[in-house]
Amino acid sequence: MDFEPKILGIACNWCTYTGADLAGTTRLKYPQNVRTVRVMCSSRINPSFIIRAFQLGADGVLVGGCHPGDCHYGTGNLYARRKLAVTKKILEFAGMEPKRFRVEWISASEGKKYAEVVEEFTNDVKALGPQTKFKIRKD
Amino acid sequence: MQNPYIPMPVEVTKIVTEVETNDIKTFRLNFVNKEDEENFKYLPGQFAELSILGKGESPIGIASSPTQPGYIEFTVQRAGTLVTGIVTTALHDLDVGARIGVRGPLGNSWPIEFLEGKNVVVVGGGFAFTTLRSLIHYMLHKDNRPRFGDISVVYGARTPGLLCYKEELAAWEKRKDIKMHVTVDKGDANWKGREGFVPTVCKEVGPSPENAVTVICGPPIMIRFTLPVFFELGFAKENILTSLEMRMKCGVGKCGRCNVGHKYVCKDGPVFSFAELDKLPRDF
Amino acid sequence: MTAMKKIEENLRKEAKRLLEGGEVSVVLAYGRGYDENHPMPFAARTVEDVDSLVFNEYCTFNLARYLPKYPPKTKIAVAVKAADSRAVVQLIQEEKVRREDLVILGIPVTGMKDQKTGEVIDNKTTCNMANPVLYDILLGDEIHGFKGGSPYDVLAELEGMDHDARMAFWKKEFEKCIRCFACRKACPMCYCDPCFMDASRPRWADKSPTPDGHLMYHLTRFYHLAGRCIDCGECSRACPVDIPLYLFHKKLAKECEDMFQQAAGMKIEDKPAMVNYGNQDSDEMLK
Amino acid sequence: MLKKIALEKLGDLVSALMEKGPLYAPVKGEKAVDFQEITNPADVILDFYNTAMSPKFAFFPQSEDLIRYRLGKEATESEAVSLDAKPSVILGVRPCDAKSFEIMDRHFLGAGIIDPYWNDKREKTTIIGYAFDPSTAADPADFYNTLGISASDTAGSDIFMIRTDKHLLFKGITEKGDRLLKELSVLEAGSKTDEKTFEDKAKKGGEVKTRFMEIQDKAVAGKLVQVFNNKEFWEKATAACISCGACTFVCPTCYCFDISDETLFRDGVRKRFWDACMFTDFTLEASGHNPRPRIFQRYRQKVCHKYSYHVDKYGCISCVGCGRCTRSCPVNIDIYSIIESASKL
Repeated sequence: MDFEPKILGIACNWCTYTGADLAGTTRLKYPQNVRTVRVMCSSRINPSFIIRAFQLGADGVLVGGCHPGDCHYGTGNLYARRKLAVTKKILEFAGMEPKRFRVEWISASEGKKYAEVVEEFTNDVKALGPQTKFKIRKD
Repeated sequence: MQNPYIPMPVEVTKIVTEVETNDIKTFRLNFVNKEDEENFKYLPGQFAELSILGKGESPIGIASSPTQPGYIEFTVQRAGTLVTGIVTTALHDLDVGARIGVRGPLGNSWPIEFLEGKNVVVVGGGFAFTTLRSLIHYMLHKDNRPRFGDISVVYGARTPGLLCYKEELAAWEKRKDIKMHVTVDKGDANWKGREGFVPTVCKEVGPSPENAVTVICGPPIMIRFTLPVFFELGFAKENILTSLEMRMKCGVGKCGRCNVGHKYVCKDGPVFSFAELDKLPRDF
Repeated sequence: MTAMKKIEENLRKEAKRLLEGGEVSVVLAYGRGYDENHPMPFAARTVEDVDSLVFNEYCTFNLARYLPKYPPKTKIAVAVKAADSRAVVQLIQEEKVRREDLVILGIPVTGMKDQKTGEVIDNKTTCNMANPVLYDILLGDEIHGFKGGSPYDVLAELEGMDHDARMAFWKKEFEKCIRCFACRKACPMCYCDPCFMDASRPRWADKSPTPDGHLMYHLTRFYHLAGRCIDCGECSRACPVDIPLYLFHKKLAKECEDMFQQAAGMKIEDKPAMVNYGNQDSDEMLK
Repeated sequence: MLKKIALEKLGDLVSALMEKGPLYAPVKGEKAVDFQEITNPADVILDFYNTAMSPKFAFFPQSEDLIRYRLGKEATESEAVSLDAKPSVILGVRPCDAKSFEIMDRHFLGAGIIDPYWNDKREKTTIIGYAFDPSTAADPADFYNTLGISASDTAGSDIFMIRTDKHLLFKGITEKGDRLLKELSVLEAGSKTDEKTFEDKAKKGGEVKTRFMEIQDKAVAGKLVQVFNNKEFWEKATAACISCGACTFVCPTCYCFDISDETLFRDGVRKRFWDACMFTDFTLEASGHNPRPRIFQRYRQKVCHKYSYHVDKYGCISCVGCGRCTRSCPVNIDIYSIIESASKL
């Protein structure tokens, strides 16, 4: 059987989540591997969420926010960019494959971009295989 | 050998919300196994660890009396800071029929033999009335009542809505063999009882220290102001008893966190007289 | 007289003057421990206490750690080496201490030694600077022309590894952790109360020492110190089981410097990097 | 009973012990030496001063499962973890650490309640003590002499091991020890000369000097009660303390633990694990009240617990002077100096 990765999506309420909605309503086809959690702003994401997701068995984490400058709250995603950049460096230096974590700016009108990003990311994660580095093992 | 860390299964059979703020509830628990019930022999003043798997354990004073066979009761206040309060919150979310665990009985009890033949003054404040309720039930039981002298109770809460066990208080008021002095800091439109702080009421009631023992439980601030009243009335420190509160985990004197001096509150306490407390380091 | 002895003498002289004149109510410096190689952090409060002050190459502690616990408006003199002074600057940036409450006694020094191993720590576990970045009084002569390589040289080996090897490396190191929290308690920047590890709602990591909990604890702590860690290396020296935490902190400090063009604790006027954003920030950093 | 084996045959002995069950022995890590379960006989080393962590983990592991459970929609299934420690051996326990087991016994097996987890492992484990090398000076942090322990004290060991130039000598101290010695066919019987050597070496161990002060259990316990309220003293003595748990975790006689439930999805374990009186939340009550919010109060608790309360409750000081707390303290607080200055007050 093919490996179907489990991917956690964390999407900002105002842009990416709405963009994902648009991808759905315009009937774009994209893989179903992403399970999305909505947050009010990408800057609400605590890097521990991402570490925890990997610990609980996520094969990849995709974060979506508004384009810099378009944040609903003005500057939220500018802070988020710094936070997520550091998170990425942490994951990489700890030994996680950097391709398992991706941040994309997707606006409410970019349903097509959303579908493309999900497809591309799913394929990337698929190629990497199951994530075992952080996953909590019960034994 | 009995493993002291493994709880016994119990079922929640009744939940009573005691106060209008909804954060104090009394849980009635029935043992699932008959032999556990028989082994669970306790006296008023003892406590037990209530255990919810997945959440943890919390030490709670037993609010029922051994003279009420068939079940045990615990009155629990929902606590909560960022760091604490998981178990009490989970308890408050329980419904009748839920299965939890109980470990105990633990600790010492109110010294029944010491109290026998003496007049007993019970002083309680707010939610800390639980093991006092157990004691009152125990003393009022018809088999036990003759063993004790006069019983008087001073019980206070901030408002009428914050008094626990309202029905029982009313029933006790009607009895002749117990003198009740229920008071609130501030009454409301429907409150016909006494108004005033517990220390003031104690002064007014003015129990005689002659052959009498005071049993006192309440928030630290109440105890601090009530103690001088009893000293003034002539009570000796040996005859003023209280129940200490400390963070506990194991309940059997092993985990080491509840010690005050060389005493473990969970095992050598929680009941101490103020004379005993005087000998211990001020570390509680 | 050696440079160290001279610093010790100046330290006593200045401490005495400050306490006598009532300029400060406490001098945070170093005192005698149970032997020469094991001095202790020491808070001198009276002129008599001053005789107990010492300074030698084993006085590695970062005294900035003690600053936030004093109530505001307490006048404090604090002895700082280069990295420690950066910690003070960072604490001022984060409004944990006030510049006007401090008399900073700068110690220009190199060649400090690890108490356990006796190794010189300059660029290995600390930021490899010789002179404090901020001080009111300098206790020794400013050091010129000190070179000892970049503080990030020690990263080369780990950076050269592939991801799997690095994961294996950290797993092995974290496995040693006993959760004594010495790293967090020794750190001048770890002043949160309660720490995320103590919070029970949510419970971020297992309370008991499990490898998964260790991973969560350390990675999150690294994140919390990103852009704030001033590379004093105190966490690694405090660790009773010798986990090289400094390597991760150094890596993040290096990356943050690259990405945000700002090193932690260099200037009082700076805003801490992680509560700020810059016009020059680009999506490149997310790649 | 005295037995011996040539030094170069240590590997054979280790293999023989490994056949009996899990063997814990000192292994060299990157920096420090520590007890580990041996998988390769060549890992065992005997050239070490003392381990960084104490051997208490063998009976009181840092984390121990009590109950396993599975949360269901309707009911929670649970099962108590059974006590089934395998008979094991700890090789190379220094005299001060061996003594610590006796002190811990008083707590875990005393005061009316027997701790089943400690008891189970304790009964099934044989301890092979190992004398400090009398030709090496004691570490400046050590003060086991103060607690009446010598570098070749056999108390607490089942078998006591002394190294000579070419041999390892083993003397059975307890019945359990004798039994094991009898079973080990790789050992040769010791001669009269060997016995003499053993005695001589043991005597030499008595000459190793650590830091020393005259203390009497009852006197120091009483003194600390007097000093208890001297806030100034405690604040000054513990001013450097950062309230981490390093000292208590490395200590062979610290036994405080916490119990917590840990669930992953639906499966979980109730565990007990080491806790430290130095942590802020150690005594934090559900109400938010904390009887020991200040660092000096917590450190005072630690010192008084070891040197005063333990004497009152169990009749002995709960410290063996192994010096670990001092060595591992990030800020070099020295409990010996604190006791010393407290006694002088």
